Amino acid sequence: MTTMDSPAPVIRRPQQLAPGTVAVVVRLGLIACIAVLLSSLSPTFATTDNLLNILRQASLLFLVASGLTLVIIAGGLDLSIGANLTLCACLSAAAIKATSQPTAGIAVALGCGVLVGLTNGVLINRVKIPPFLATFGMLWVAQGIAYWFMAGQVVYGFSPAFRFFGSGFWLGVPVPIWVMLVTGACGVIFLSRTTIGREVYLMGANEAAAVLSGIPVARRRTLLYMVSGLMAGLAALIYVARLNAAEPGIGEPLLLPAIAAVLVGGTSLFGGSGGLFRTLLGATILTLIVNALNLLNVSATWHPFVTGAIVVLAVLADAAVNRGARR
Amino acid sequence: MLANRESPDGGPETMAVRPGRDQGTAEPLLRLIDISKSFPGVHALRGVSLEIHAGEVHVILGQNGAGKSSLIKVLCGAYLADDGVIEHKGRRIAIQGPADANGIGVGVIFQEFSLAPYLDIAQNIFLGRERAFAKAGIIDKAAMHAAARDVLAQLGLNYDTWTFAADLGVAQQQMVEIAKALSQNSSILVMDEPTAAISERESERLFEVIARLKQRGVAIVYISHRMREVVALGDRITVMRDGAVVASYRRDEVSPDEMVGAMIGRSLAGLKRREALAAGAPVLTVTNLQTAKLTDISLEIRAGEVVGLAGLVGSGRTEVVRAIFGADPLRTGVIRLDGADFAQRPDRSTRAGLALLPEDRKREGLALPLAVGENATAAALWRLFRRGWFAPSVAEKVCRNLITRLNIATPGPAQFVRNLSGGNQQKVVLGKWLAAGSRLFMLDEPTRGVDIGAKTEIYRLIDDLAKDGAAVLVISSELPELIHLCDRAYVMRDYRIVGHLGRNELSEKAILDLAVHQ
Amino acid sequence: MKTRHVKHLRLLSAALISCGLSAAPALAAGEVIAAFTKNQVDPHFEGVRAGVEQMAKKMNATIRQYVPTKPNNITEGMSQLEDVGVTRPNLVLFMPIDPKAQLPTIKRLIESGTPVLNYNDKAGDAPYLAFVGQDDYKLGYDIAKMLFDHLGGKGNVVILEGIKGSNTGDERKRGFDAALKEYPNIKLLASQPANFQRLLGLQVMENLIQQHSEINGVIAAADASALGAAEALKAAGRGNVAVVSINGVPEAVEAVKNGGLLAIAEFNGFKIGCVATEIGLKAIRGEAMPKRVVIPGAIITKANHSEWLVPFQQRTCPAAADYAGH
Amino acid sequence: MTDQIVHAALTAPAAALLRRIPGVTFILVGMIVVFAIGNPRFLSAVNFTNIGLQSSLLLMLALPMTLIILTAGLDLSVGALLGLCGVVIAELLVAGWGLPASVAAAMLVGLVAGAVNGVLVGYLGLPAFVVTLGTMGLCEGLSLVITNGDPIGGFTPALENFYRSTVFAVPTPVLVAALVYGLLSLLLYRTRFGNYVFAIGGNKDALHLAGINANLVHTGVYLLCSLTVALSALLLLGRTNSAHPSVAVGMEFEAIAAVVLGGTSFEKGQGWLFGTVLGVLAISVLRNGLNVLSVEPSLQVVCVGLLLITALLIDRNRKQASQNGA
Repeated sequence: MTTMDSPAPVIRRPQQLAPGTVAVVVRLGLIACIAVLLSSLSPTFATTDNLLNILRQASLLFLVASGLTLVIIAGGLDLSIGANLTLCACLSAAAIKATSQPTAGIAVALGCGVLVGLTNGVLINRVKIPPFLATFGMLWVAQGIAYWFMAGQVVYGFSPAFRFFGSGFWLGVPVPIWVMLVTGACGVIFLSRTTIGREVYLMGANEAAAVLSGIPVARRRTLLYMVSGLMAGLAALIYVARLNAAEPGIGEPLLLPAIAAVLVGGTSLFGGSGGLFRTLLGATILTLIVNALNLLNVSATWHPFVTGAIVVLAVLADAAVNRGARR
Repeated sequence: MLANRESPDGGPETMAVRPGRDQGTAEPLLRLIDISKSFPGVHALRGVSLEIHAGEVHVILGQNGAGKSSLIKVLCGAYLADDGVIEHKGRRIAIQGPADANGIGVGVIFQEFSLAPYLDIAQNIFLGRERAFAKAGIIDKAAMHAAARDVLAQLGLNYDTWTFAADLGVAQQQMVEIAKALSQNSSILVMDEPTAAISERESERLFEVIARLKQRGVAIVYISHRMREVVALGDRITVMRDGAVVASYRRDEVSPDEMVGAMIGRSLAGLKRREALAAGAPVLTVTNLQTAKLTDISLEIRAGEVVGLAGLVGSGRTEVVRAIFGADPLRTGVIRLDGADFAQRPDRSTRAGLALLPEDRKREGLALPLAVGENATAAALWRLFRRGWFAPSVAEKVCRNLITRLNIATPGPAQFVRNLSGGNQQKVVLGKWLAAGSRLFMLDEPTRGVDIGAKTEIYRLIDDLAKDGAAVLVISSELPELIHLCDRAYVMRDYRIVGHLGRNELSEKAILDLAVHQ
Repeated sequence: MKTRHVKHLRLLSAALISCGLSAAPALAAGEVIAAFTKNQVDPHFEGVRAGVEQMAKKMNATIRQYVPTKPNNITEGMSQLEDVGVTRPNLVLFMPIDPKAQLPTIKRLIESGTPVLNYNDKAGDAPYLAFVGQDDYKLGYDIAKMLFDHLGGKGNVVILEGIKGSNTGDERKRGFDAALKEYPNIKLLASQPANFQRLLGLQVMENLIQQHSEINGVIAAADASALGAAEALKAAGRGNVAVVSINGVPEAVEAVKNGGLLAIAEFNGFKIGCVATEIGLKAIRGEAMPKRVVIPGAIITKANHSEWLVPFQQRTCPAAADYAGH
Repeated sequence: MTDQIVHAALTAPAAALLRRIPGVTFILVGMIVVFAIGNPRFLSAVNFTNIGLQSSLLLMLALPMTLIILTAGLDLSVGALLGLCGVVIAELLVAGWGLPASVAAAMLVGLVAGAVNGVLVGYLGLPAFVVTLGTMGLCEGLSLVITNGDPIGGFTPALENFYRSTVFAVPTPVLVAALVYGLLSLLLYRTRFGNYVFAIGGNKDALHLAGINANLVHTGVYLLCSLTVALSALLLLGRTNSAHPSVAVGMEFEAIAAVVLGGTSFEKGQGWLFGTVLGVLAISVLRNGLNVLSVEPSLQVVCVGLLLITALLIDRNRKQASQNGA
């Protein structure tokens, strides 16, 4: 029923900032505040090494969260990213070991990720299973295949050429950070400068309207789940290269932090709003907080609590901003 | 104020307004004085005064967007009036929420259904009033279903009260909605177009019930734009236009023509029936189309034609355009555009030049959280940016052109579309298809919830489209609108096309005779 | 519509039956042993499973493996114990995920007449056939001491703990602390949980590196965390920091060989699996067996590492008699 | 829905009745047949007890979750809250508060969590997923902080004795879950509150227009869920005999899966409380049966995923079939 959604009263600020801009500014401000506070409290915080360290940890989280961000903007959800990452990592590591060709591993990781994403897309589009359950089911399937494939072993020891992606430096900056910046930039361009990117927002904001505007929503959705899988595959490569090993427990602990990074960044689960730069900020904030707690010698048992609090605060703040914008 | 329309010149001054004419004969049950309500961009109600008497049917007459629905919402507590006074039995009261309205005995039969899909009929009828059947908090289901059957029996209905609302057809849902309102034993019963979706037989039952209620002293506010019902039922008739009361009569002192005159008003009086154009080649031909619901639909629309698709709410009109557009799967049938087959999928249809303006603008037409610009180019991205690269500057230019061409009242493309008035929102949906360069426009209730100003502009636009050689299919529940706009019309009943009316055969009576099962 | 259902059901049951059949043991003569491990992630448990399988094959018994679907999931581990009670194997080899939680269930299993042998982790006080495992406290103590001696009795160290509340993790930590007390010039900079995980080991170490400019040694409660920490140290250009751990899975031993890790206290899942199976089987076949077998753990260094480089499947089970009496 | 099925059973043809039954029922029956063939002991009384015990806790979470999903929401915090309430009770028992006071404290914790979820979702209209994800983090974090990561044991054995007791050979936890089912179905199908739950998911505005404080009812559903979870902590403590901060994390996903398996939809307030019982049983029977048949551990993981997908696939096909047949 539409009777209750009474239009808001006639107040309009002339130079109103878009809520999206406000969200980004607030987050940048928060990061700046924490940074200022920490550098006054701990001399080691503001060192280049520490900042690069934070960014490198954030970059791994960002990569997992980036595909998820696209899916969430389009109004979906992907719970399979963690297990997908595990599966990609295990298969690609085995492929590299078997062929001693890093390229084989890269192909396997990306291919496997895309395939899992495609399956998600088909389950959601064709079988009409809600994304929550389709991807939850795939989580178990992918995890199970990874267990079966690895049979309790760890695949380890890779060539320096491959490990460069995870632990190398380029121009003094760790490669994962470059990967984050490049994929982030590609993603931002994809979302803002391609028609498909614009369609992602439309279908997230109102799927029925998007369908009736001639947007091939089902195909776009499959594409996004495939991109989400692709990013899981890419993240898997970076993880394997970084850890120099692949084991079947690698991805599962990453799911909830990735969702948290998206939400803390300010992408709404209602769909239709958000962006990759915000997820980058979200990942940075979460990493920064843990780093801060460590530097301040706060016990590690507090980390989940603080993370939970940050998620709640971010959601409340965005709700307040959006309410303000609606008036 | 976003609205840039000039207010309709002088309606209230020139028409015979006789409010409170019978004052003194009886104390009204409910009196509304100078009620006003505005939303961003539109004054929904401007100083509306109304008297509702016990034992009378007070018909409120007006076109789409005249303010009838807003008035009801104020009455039932869904909207809070910005200004004005409400008196109940001479005592000043405030209606601040549905509970207040219930407190003074206002019951409403909504046009948009207020049923919960997975509650059964009995539970829906007594939603919010279960206490009557509860012992120690536990509902006596048998008693509740018996009571529900009693209420339905008053309407001559024999529904299985255990059926979920979700499993009912539109007409049945409407009847349950009526039963729900009846069961409240309201002293003031508001009915918002209760016959829009039901058959003649069911309507007759309803009128009998209304007569009985009148005898019991219930005050009835009946909203309709069907002249036959107005004449048959109304003791008192108030005509609204553009958010204001323009005339108020007793039944015996007014002719239908006079009422139509008041309803349409000067602003539309100059707008005579659309001139027929020479029809061109067939643009759309549909042969023996069949879907899960529809049977045997065949129709043809030619270039330069405006064709109507009439029928009661729930007769399958929306399903036809959805099927043509490819939004619902076909079972059998051939749909040709310019004589050629095309894939029945919304994205292909869009590229082939079809346009669909959906019935429910907010749910299916617009992405409300997004801006005007994003919505206006939603259907045209493929056309504007053929290589897939999006250029904000191009999109903005296209959108600004549309804003000018359609006279959309908005500060700019960046404005959120939810902050626009209904009429301007509808223009954005239309603009979406203009930008897409469509040639066949299927418009499902194009003027629903739209004010008079925007309505005229939409009529003019439809005329322009036809003149430019586009084909237009219009669905409307408002028969004068269909007659005004269309060169000819198909009439539907029970998911079939039951008749075709040429330009000279088109009349309210002819349409209703076909649409309503005799 | 109906035929479609039937088709679905048929497909499903076919799938399930084939699952069941492929997993059902070949009807070999001999006893059925249910072997519990904690997860499918840590190679240590793969070592245990390999040892159990090899010895069972040798002694003509059949093994059924039980591992929770979610790593170290307590409630799942309990359900599996209950379910094993239904299948009534001849012998249960049991390691607790959480001794407190699982003790009552295991007691009822024993009461119902199923012999249970406790291996790998101590599982509280119950009438087990025997305990076969290693002394986690001593492993922790030995490896910490080895590191401190290597550092010349002075320097800054950090500890990467295991999962809090697990017997293994807590005992090892106790061993580290005991050794620490004996070396007054060794300064403990930080002790943080790394949950036996590689990624956590890496990230905790990355953060500790930022915090502390001088770290001389790292003690990790398990190989995975140690390997993660070693990666972090290497990436930060502090490859000279001595890292020690406990376990000795082939990957870590290779790191010892390459100098990535200084030393490992041997916690040998393969041997535990072999010996536990042998003792358990012999006990239910009526031989008198020791109640408690503690397999000593060597310190694996560059000098003696080659024995542990062999993959589990290619190793040969030791005889239980070698360890009886320890 | 129960009413509708009973009513259909009395009045409608069998086909209509069949259409109302969720697809998981067929899978459940199929699994029971397959498992019984695979191992006849699957049908033993002991195993039924196992399935009952293993289902009861999940059922305690999934039943109130059904109500939340009927309001088109979901609650991710139940697992973490269950852990937190367990920790609170255990901690206070150890501190000597006595059982009633400790349980009251846990109820208070549940009340606060439910109120936070309920107000943010019901009154502010925030997405339930996000809100409850946040409270999940808070609850899990809080229990870690309270326990410092260590499990708490050594409190009164009364809880375990209660958990292990039976009434006429039926385990008490099963009776407790049945009681909760009875109460909730009374609440859902025979009270005003129940009607409003369906109405919130189906048409919240209609409820509002009927003069009901729909937001309050909406909040009440979350409160009800959290309070049930707080009480369930007693079963958890009885089962695990100790309190672990993160023992139940992840159970929320299984609870949600069980609800949806049972035919409750995320939209329109469509659902069936008894379906949730079937969904929980399907998950428990699958896990139990795979254990009883000793299916390869990694295959067990895959099977859980396949169960979810297959059940929804069947429902989808039946829905399509019935639409096409209509």
